[in-house]
Amino acid sequence: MANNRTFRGGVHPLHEAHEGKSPTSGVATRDFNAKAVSIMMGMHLGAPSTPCVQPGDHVKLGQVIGEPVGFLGLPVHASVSGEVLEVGPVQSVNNPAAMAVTIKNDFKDEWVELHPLGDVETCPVDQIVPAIKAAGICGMGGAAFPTHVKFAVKEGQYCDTIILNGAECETHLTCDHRLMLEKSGRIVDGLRAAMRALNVKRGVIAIEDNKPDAIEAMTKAAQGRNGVEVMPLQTKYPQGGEKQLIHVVTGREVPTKKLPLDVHVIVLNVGTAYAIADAVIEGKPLVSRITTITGKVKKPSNLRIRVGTRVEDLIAECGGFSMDREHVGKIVLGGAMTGFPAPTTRVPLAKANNGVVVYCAKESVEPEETPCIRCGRCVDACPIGLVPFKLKFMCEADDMQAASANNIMDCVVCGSCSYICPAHRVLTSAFKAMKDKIAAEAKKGKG
Amino acid sequence: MKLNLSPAPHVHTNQSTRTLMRNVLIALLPCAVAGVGFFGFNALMVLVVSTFSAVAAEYLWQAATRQKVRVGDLSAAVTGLILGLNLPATAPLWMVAIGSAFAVVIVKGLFGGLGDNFVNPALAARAMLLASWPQYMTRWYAPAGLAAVDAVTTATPLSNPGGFTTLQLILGSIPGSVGEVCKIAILLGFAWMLYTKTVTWRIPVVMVASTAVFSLAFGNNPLTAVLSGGLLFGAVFMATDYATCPMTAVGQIVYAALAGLLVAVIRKFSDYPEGVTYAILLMNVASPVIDHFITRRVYGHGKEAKNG
Amino acid sequence: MTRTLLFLVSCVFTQNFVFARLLGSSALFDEDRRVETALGLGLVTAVIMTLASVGCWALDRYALTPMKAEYLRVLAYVAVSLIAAVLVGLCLKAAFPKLNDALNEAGMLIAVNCAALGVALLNAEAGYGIADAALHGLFGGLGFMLAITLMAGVQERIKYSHIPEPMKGLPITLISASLMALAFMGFMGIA
Amino acid sequence: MAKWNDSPLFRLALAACAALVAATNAVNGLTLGLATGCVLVLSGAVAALLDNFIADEKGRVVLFMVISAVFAGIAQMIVKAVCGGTAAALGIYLPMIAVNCLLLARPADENGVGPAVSDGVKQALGFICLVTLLGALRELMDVGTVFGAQVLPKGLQLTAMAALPAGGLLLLGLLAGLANLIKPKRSGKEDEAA
Repeated sequence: MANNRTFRGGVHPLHEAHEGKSPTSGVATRDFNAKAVSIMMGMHLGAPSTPCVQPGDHVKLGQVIGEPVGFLGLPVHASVSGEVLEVGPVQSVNNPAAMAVTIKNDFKDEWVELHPLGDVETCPVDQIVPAIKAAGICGMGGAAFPTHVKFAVKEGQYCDTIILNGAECETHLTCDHRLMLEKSGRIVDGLRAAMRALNVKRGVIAIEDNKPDAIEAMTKAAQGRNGVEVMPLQTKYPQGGEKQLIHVVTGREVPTKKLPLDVHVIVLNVGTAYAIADAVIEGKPLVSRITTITGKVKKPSNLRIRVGTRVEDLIAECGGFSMDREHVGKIVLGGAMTGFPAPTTRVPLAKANNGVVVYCAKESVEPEETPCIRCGRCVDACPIGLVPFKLKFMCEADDMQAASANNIMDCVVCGSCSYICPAHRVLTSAFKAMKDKIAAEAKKGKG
Repeated sequence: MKLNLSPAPHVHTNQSTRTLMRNVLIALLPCAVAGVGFFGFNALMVLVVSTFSAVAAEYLWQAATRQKVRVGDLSAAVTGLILGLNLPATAPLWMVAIGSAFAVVIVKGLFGGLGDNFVNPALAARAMLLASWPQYMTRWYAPAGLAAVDAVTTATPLSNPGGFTTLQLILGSIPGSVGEVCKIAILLGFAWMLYTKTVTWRIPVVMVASTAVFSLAFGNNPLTAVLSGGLLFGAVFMATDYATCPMTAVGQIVYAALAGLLVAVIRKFSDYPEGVTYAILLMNVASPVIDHFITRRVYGHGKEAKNG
Repeated sequence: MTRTLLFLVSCVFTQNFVFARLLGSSALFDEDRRVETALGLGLVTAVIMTLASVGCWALDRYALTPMKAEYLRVLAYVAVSLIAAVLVGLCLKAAFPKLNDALNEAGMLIAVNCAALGVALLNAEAGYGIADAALHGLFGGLGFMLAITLMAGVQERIKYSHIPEPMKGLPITLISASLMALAFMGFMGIA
Repeated sequence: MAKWNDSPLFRLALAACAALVAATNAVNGLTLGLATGCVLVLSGAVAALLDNFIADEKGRVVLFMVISAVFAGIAQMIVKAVCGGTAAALGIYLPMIAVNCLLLARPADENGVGPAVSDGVKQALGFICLVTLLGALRELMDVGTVFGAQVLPKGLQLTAMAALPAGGLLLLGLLAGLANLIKPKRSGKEDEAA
């Protein structure tokens, strides 16, 4: 079925290799309970929580081990039952000293006392958002923005559409795909809970048309649920970006420096909706998620892992590297377009890490950056309509005024420009650095 | 196990500057073969000298200014070959070498190398050669296969329209520059570049169409106008030079339309029979202004931002 | 009608005031002039040049020739073009103050007077009547506008080029002007 | 004269650029250079004398322009009388000195006649050399002679482009680049002091 719903720009990474998803898109999810987990306190956007357990304590599955701090704070829960080995800094993906609680798993999976709210269609509406906060739910797509804050609709604002992001436009990742195949009913429950909590009439589940089986499963699950519809979208990266989804599904554009709520839309990842359903129906906190382990591993697979599992345990579970250890070039948490390279294999996974991809040395060699030939491919690829090669010149000249004047702050750091550039110029990370610099400057100016 | 920590994105397109330039070179081959076929050994020497002196000039320039020598990206070879295809087969080889050196060093090198020049190096060099040695640049061979050695000044289709049948115009058995005569070779090259997505269709098609329309308006036969002179070659290989054409699709259409108009005006009113070189040069000069005014709307800006 | 059109093309392209006659070329050397300002300045210069052409023609016709004072011509023409520039400057100050500041910038002031004086002298030399003189002033001014607008665009374009250190600033602008002059030569021979 | 780059080298090149169309051979270059030099020095001196009357900067530029127009008129007559042929060749660029020499001068400084004249002479000499050199080079490349004397073998024409403004601009640009290469460009302020 020809589907022309798409946005301007965008690229097709690894299109010839079915977006690098073929090794795991057909592999059923299986549970994996590691022997020890290190649950970090700063897994969500906002101030890290403060640990409230000491080494030696015995914790139950789902017990609060970190108190929320500040407006964006979220409680952190134990993802396994067992004994707390250590409370201290661990090496995380982008923070060498991330405070974490390490727990030795006693494999009893003894739940702490839970308070479910019952069925999503009948449970009391005003208790849904507090339950979401209590469950420590944040965006699972990669942004890790606390969901209860996203649901905080200020007066004068209203929301008329909730979009579930099932696009999964990143390469290699198939966790959302598997979740939609295996837990389609529970995802729709989560969407309904969110719709009732915010009194929203329309819920749209957007899925890229390279996952026809997921579209079929979700359409069947959405039958008869009022206000829920499934919308297939053309496969193109970054379709799953918040701004692109809102534009394609509702035709609206989020004005610059504004939030989706300003155009009356809220975007949730399907994984987040599933976590909401767990929290409402069974009262369970966010302690586990599906993650895709693929690339140069013997048995690429989708694992339902406990939050805080270390990369080395995941790789061991998938039969270890499929090549000599010395030839491994890079281990990336997330997809190829926005994933973070892991410094060591002892790095624990956070709530928003949706994949571990192992690259061989040849694949991870950075191609040499050659002069820009102004071919305009990056301009065509930019989904936001910026002019990346000019912004790069401004970043090289460290010209902050010119960069802001050319709307660098609107860049969503999706990676399309760096991907498509034939001269292999480093664009996306240069823009990220410049954006952080401008933001820091603005905060310093205001602070 | 030493883990590489280079930032996202971790995959890249397999295209590189080198593959793009190689595709252009491949696209130029048919024209070169046709040119040598029609104009013989001299034409081959012109092409060889122009390509190699361009590459040598770039090598010397980058070495002299202590930059990393990037002759491998074949951009100098493309500039040299395109210039060679733009010259008459009778061109003296010392002049061809000077033209290539001018293109690579003055027009490109002085501005900062690949991508930093604002006019097409081959075109600027051709204009410089025409201004410096007009007598050598307007002597055309009558195409007589490999035997064509004596330089005879015959009229080109532009200077005596109607003197050649349309079939001759298409096949290219007409006097003219080495690369611009055989239209089939040009179209073959254009097809290859479209197939490998090296260039978009916009600029060549709009430019040729606009030339035809304005030629008709000025009372010339549009078909001969399109098939004669350097129009097809210029529109396919020179007007689509990345660094010198506008960035946005609409900008490129305006650029190509105006270029077509200029070709018609120059051919109709000015002394020079061939307007393509100057039309494209002028539009190269105007392209920054086009890019200044015709820009893409950024997502979330402007009045459409609110409710789409 | 086509004679005027050809005259327009000749003044704007073939005998462009900045690239072919190099009158007012000092206007080219302001690196951070925006394209819009260049357009404004160009229009203002066109008006000044037209005023100067008509003024000088009238002065010549009614004052200099009867008094056979050709030697005073240079002084008189400079005075007229200055007056024209000041007059336009005054009404500009009210309407577009920002444009007025750009006009009174060093390089621009000299360029405008240079162009105005140049067109007046050319009119005298070619013995144009009032209509042709005015047209020459106007079309010459449009050519001037096109030249400085294109140069402003080119400056913006090569702002981030990796120009070798000794070539930065004036030398690269001269080379750019030379390439642009080369492009303008395509219209050689029109009228 | 704020933002506009103010180093003497910059002003010299600018004035030479305005004289490019006329200075297509050595003789024209020299004549134009001498005429402009004299007008510059004399106007500078007279302007400095009358300086204390006019306060604001724009007024001073107008004053300078009027004075140089007078001297330019006189210079035109002298050149026409002395060598009519060259005067005809220079065409309107001879009277254009009235405005062009403003490029060379810096009427803004108020420190009396002495420095104004010395600065004027320095700039004038620089201008004469530059324009004559340009004229000679272009003549050499165009017809192979310098000051009319046959240097290159007869009939060998290097490049006809040298006589055109495009060629002149290119030559001047390369010369300016070379000058920067030999004497690395100091910032604007430093030049002011030199």
